Amino acid sequence: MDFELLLVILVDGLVYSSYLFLVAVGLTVIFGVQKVLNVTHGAFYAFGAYLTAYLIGLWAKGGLPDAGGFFLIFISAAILGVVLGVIIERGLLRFLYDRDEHIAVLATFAAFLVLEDVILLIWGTDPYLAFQPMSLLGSSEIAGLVFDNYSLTMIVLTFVVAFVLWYGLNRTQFGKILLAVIFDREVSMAMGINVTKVFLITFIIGTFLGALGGAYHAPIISVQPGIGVEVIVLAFAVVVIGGMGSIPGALIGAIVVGISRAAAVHLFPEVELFVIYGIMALVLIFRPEGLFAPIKARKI
Amino acid sequence: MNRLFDKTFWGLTIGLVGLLALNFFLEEWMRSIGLQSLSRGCVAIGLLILWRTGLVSFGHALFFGFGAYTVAMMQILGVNDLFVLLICGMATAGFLAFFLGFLLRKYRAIFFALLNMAFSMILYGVLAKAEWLGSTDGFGVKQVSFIGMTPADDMYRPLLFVCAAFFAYISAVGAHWYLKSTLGMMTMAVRENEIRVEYLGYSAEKAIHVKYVLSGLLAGVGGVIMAVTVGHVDPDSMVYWPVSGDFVFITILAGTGNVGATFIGALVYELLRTYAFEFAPHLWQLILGGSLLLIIMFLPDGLWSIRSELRNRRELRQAKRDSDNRAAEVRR
Amino acid sequence: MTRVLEVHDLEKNFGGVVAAHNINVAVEIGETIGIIGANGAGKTTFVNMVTGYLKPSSGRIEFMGKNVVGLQPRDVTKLGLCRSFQVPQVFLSESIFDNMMVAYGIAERSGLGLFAPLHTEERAAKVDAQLKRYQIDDYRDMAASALPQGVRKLLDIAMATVRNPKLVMLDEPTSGISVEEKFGLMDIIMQALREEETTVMFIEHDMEIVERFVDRVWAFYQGQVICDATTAEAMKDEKVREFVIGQEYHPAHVEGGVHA
Amino acid sequence: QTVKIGTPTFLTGAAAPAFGIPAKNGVELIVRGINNGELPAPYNTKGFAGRQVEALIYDEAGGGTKQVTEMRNKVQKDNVDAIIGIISSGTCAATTALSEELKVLTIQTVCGTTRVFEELNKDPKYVFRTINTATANNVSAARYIAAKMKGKVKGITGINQNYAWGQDSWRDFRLAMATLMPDVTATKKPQFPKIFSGQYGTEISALSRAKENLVHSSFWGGDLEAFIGQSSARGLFKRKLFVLTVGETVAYRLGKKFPQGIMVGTRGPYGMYVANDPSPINAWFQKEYRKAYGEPPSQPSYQYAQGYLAGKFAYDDAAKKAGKFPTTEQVIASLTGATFPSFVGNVTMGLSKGHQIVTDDRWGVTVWDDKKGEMVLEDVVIFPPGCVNPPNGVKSADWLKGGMKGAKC
Amino acid sequence: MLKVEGLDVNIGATPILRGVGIEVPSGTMCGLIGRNGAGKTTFLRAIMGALDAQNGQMEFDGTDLVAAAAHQRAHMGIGFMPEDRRLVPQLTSEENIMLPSWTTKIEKPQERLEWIYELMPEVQEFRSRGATELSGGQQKFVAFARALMVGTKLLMLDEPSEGIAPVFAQRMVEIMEGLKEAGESVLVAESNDKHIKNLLDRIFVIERGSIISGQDA
Ligand SMILES: Nc1ncnc2c1ncn2[C@@H]1O[C@H](COP(=O)(O)OP(=O)(O)OP(=O)(O)O)[C@@H](O)[C@H]1O
Ligand SMILES: Nc1ncnc2c1ncn2[C@@H]1O[C@H](COP(=O)(O)OP(=O)(O)OP(=O)(O)O)[C@@H](O)[C@H]1O
Ligand SMILES: [Mg+2]
Ligand SMILES: [Mg+2]
Repeated sequence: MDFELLLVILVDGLVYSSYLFLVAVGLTVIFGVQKVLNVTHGAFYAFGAYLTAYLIGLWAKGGLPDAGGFFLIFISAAILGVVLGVIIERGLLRFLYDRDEHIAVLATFAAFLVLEDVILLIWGTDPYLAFQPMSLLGSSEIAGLVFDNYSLTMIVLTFVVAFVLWYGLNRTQFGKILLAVIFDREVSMAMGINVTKVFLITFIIGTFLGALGGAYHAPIISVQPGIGVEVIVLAFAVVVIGGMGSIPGALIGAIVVGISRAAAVHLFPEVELFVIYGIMALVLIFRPEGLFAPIKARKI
Repeated sequence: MNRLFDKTFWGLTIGLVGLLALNFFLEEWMRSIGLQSLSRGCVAIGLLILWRTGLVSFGHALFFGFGAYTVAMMQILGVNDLFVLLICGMATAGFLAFFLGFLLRKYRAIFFALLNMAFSMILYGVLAKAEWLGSTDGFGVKQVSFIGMTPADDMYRPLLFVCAAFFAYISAVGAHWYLKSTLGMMTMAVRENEIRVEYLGYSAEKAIHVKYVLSGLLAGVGGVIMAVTVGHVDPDSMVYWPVSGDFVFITILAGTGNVGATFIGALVYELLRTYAFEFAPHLWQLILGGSLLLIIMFLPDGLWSIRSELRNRRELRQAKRDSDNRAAEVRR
Repeated sequence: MTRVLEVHDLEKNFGGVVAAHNINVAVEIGETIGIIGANGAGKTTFVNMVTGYLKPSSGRIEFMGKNVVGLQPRDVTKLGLCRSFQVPQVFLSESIFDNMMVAYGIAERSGLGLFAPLHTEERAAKVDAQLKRYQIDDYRDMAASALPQGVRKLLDIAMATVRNPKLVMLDEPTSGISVEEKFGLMDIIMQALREEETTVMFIEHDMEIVERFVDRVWAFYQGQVICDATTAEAMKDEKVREFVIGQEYHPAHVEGGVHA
Repeated sequence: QTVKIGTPTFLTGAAAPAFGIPAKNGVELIVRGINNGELPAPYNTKGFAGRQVEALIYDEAGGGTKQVTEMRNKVQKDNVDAIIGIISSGTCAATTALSEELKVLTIQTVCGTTRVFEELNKDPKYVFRTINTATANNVSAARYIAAKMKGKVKGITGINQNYAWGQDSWRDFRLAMATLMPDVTATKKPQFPKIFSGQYGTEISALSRAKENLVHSSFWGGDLEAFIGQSSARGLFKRKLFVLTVGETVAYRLGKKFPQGIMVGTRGPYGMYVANDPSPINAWFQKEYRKAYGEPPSQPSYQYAQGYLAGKFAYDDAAKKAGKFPTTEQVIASLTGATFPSFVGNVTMGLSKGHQIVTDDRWGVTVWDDKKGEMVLEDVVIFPPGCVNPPNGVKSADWLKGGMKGAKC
Repeated sequence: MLKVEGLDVNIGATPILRGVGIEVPSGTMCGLIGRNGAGKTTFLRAIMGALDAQNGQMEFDGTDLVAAAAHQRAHMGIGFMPEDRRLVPQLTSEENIMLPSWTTKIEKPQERLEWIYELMPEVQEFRSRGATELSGGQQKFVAFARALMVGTKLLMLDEPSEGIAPVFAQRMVEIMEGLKEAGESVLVAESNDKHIKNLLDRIFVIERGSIISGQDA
């Protein structure tokens, strides 16, 4: 096999992996802490994309420099993280922590349906385009092919996000406090941890990450109704492959899927559609809890 | 034996008789709503069995779709009798559940739910992609015969309704009896404590497997009814994940208290959707989602909890009356 | 053949922790064995291995002459080796009655019989009799989650014995039970089990209970059996005193029936 | 008394922006025109056969099976007199039998699958379609390439969405090319990404590396916009020739960002291809549409409006013949095989026993018009109906495989 | 120090505690003794804010506990050892012990840790072992130490000697003796007061959710 093709598969694969990771990581963070499989994640993604595209549109209309787009991406995600995060966590999730985990999934599914239509009410059905940041960065040539630099920055962003989260969870006190909260809320409270605050903060972080996924993709896609639905299923798959609640798991899962998919597209386009579910089924057969399974407490 | 013929059994039987009587008066669009409710109700019973075990499937559209597609494929092969189609649909869905069961019985909680979804998505992918399976367009389903009989045009759908009502009735009674059997009571046992089940000498996984196959069979029945009712099968409305979501929605709406309630839940869902669609053509998701949220928040055990709520209130009132009486007696 | 259980060279490690090392013990029919040992000595692990919940790193376990290593708990249970748990394993949201019904249903049925209705008059009568024997019939219709700890323990044990096992292993039957109740509870259990002629083995921290109900003692320390002797001998054993009982134990007080 | 018309179109989901909403706009405009008698002759009378038209627009999202239920509800519960609309081929395929069963006049307006009249409903009575099949679209694309790009095209490859529309489009195009340019090879590895995936980096790499130099795509809407954005950034349009069979759906919106020198199609005389056509009905439509919605009408607006024109023609004609408000049967009789005036000249229900329209099809290449500030087309070729459709009674697939015999070009 | 009056607590719809009132004066060791299911755990959990009080007052050091959020207890210097230990499995023993010091402003936590290790040298032995690698009894010691870390003013222990081998139980008592000498206020819930009887200054007997007697030992 020729070396160029391998290189192209690697680059394409990593770009797609970055996409998957950014889309999935917020989901895994929230699941890891709150034990809620948050379907509204898809709506966070959509909101992120819409707000960014909308703001970039306004920005461009105002004749401001294109570079501001990058600033808007992070601002949008941050605003949404706080606003949506607080609304959903305070308004919905906190009533569900004591209930069955399936109920929480369904409640967030319902909230997702509602949010989808809220997007429709705010932004209408017209698609939004915000290519400016992508055009700004130009392109480079790798292995005889042109790649846009914007997609390549996504790879960098992915590793930055993954590292920051991993460090935060494993090497900081906040991370260890989170572990305690994850394990047992009542005891955590008894140990002086403000669980309500911790939940709110993680949910805001998770929402921010979901919105960031959408915001960062806004410049390369057409932002239109329905983009959230596609994302949820993909994100679920990645998270399940990696082990639910595990950040390194989400990263490895995304990379495995991304590269396999790239190889499939180049070599056997027919199987592209099945790559992700095929990998998911395989992983689960051999490692039922995903690649990175959480530690369990003893039962008897 | 009269433990089998309990209140629920008679309730279901009365329901069946009522439906058959109603059949004479229904307008055609209502009959269609009824047929679809019966179909989705069957699937939801399957989910109820799993739910009582503490398992929720976000992918039962897989078996539903298998049942439905079996009808279409068998018709291509020239089989056209409803009863044969039903048996085939159940068989294919059941076999699929049987094989997948070997893997899925190892999973619990959210993993079970998601893995089911993954499998349904794989089937969705195959159907949407394979041209010989109709791709996204799917297949049309022709009118069926009933044990060789082909009724007159205006009798066709009423007769179909009668059959569907019977299938649903048998499914519901069967499921109800099953839930009362030793194996059925194990639903609760497995949900509550698998370690204890193992140490009582039965494999929790095996118990789950049986339930999984049953729920697959029931979803197959639902799929067959749906395919014949609608006259068309396609992947988007038969196996895509929101379809599975609808089934779970119905299960929540109805509550897991009683198999009969499931059909009421399915009917309510069907009406809700029809009217949401009519009155808010582009905001119907908001209405459906909003109702689901309200149910989860305020009727945690579904419609069935209205009943228990009423009963509680009655009992409270009764208790109050009793104590008042007693107080009165004492005073006297 | 009078041996119910024979264990040869049993070993078990969890990572670096040695939970069982070189365990060689045997139980005769009709005996009552008490397992004592400090926390973390490997008592529960031993029971877990014998009943198939954990697979030993190496070694052989023979129950009624049959090697049971590698069998699942359910298979071991069917052979007639049952157990109760340190933390009672019951169906929390169901009533005691239904707990027992299911237990009997599973024990008595197999194959297609499992599809027959669970509730039969006959079985209900049996359940009620068993509840009476364990003196928990007062709680018949209470959800297991609302039961006092002691009753829950009894239920756990009652559920463990529905198959009329040849050997039952009870993991700390009296832990979390108040002093006043302990003896009464053990009386109930032992009497019920003796009626069925069951061989009993239980883990216990309270030496007074051990003294009173047990023929032979195994003392565990760091995964090893440091003493396998009659109760009286074991209580005098140097190592047992050092690692398990401590200095507090004064037999004289027990005989007096009061404690300091 | 009114004539109630059920109109399914995508109000939610990803097909709404490119198809559903423009279609809905077209319907609202044409219904207004019809009800007020604003349209130029011969449609300058009010309503359908004198009765006001009431359009019940409903959502087409959710798959064919769901649409069967919705149509049944519209007919049996809301008592609509006819159905005019339908975008997705899946919906057309799913509902065609139902239309016959319910005996409801149904004019399908956008869907292109040949299966409707060639497999599912070979003897149609109540179902009509007022748009060319997808086959015509791809055949005319191939004819355009054969006519204009001989020697330039070395091989064809494709990127199409992985569902019936994309699969059919690629197959028809490949077959037509094989007949018209037999020495041009077709790839063995066409790309079929999942619909609505939005992220095409890998596919773009694969297409860039492909040795074939012409890319066929039936992408539409958001997928197409994303694909164009990503491909532009990666210089794909500089490397390859492109034929976008329904590219017009996004050309107006993208404006200058839409690449130039690309072949785009509209599946007939609609949208960009007729933007400057002076026929009175078309001029009215262009003017009023731009006035009402602030943008030019694209193909779905035209196609839905054309369905309503067919409806008006049939009702009016049947009323004239009957001397009173017509029955559905009479309306059907009037529409079957009819030739009626549409936006740019007459169109004919020429195929499938008079139930399937045949129109001309047009192809050209995009170029930016600075003066108008709009993308326009140059080098346009108009292919007459007989040139891109099979003769009456011949199945499209057989016709394509048999080398398109009997075509009248 | 801790003063509770007329406390009613329900779990779900079931009333569990009815009008419970106790007082733990500063520097004393009090016992809450009752059979299984009497409501000891419920009472302690209610004080910790894990269960809502239907009625009644709870006051600690002059602060109203009913109004305070659950996590505030630790900040006030109340340490709690739950009945079933509940150590965080991913953390080591020492991290488990240090956990409360990360969120509350304990002065010189390192010194306090040293003091705890002095009090219970056995815990120091497995300080770096993961919580899952400990047996039930070992975990109990760690949970005890963890409670001690925050419990600068009041320590509440739920059945410290349950399921503990006699050697360990003795150690537990010795440790508590040490605490008593150090002047800590302690509230111990036990169904079995055999080990600790001699240590207690005051004994409250609880039965079926009500205090039936409360007297100085
Ligand atoms: N699943 C497990 N994973 C890791 N270590 C374990 C596991 N089970 C037991 N251990 C370790 O094995 C040793 C023995 O544990 P075991 O539970 O058998 O003790 P025990 O004698 O029953 O103690 P106790 O009286 O406290 O119940 C302990 O050090 C424990 O930490
Ligand atoms: N979730 C619950 N639902 C209903 N009743 C409950 C629940 N939890 C506890 N109870 C009941 O509350 C009462 C008091 O329980 P609690 O745990 O406080 O007792 P305790 O004195 O700590 O007993 P133990 O010595 O067994 O720990 C018991 O009768 C118990 O059955
Ligand atoms: Mg133990
Ligand atoms: Mg307690």
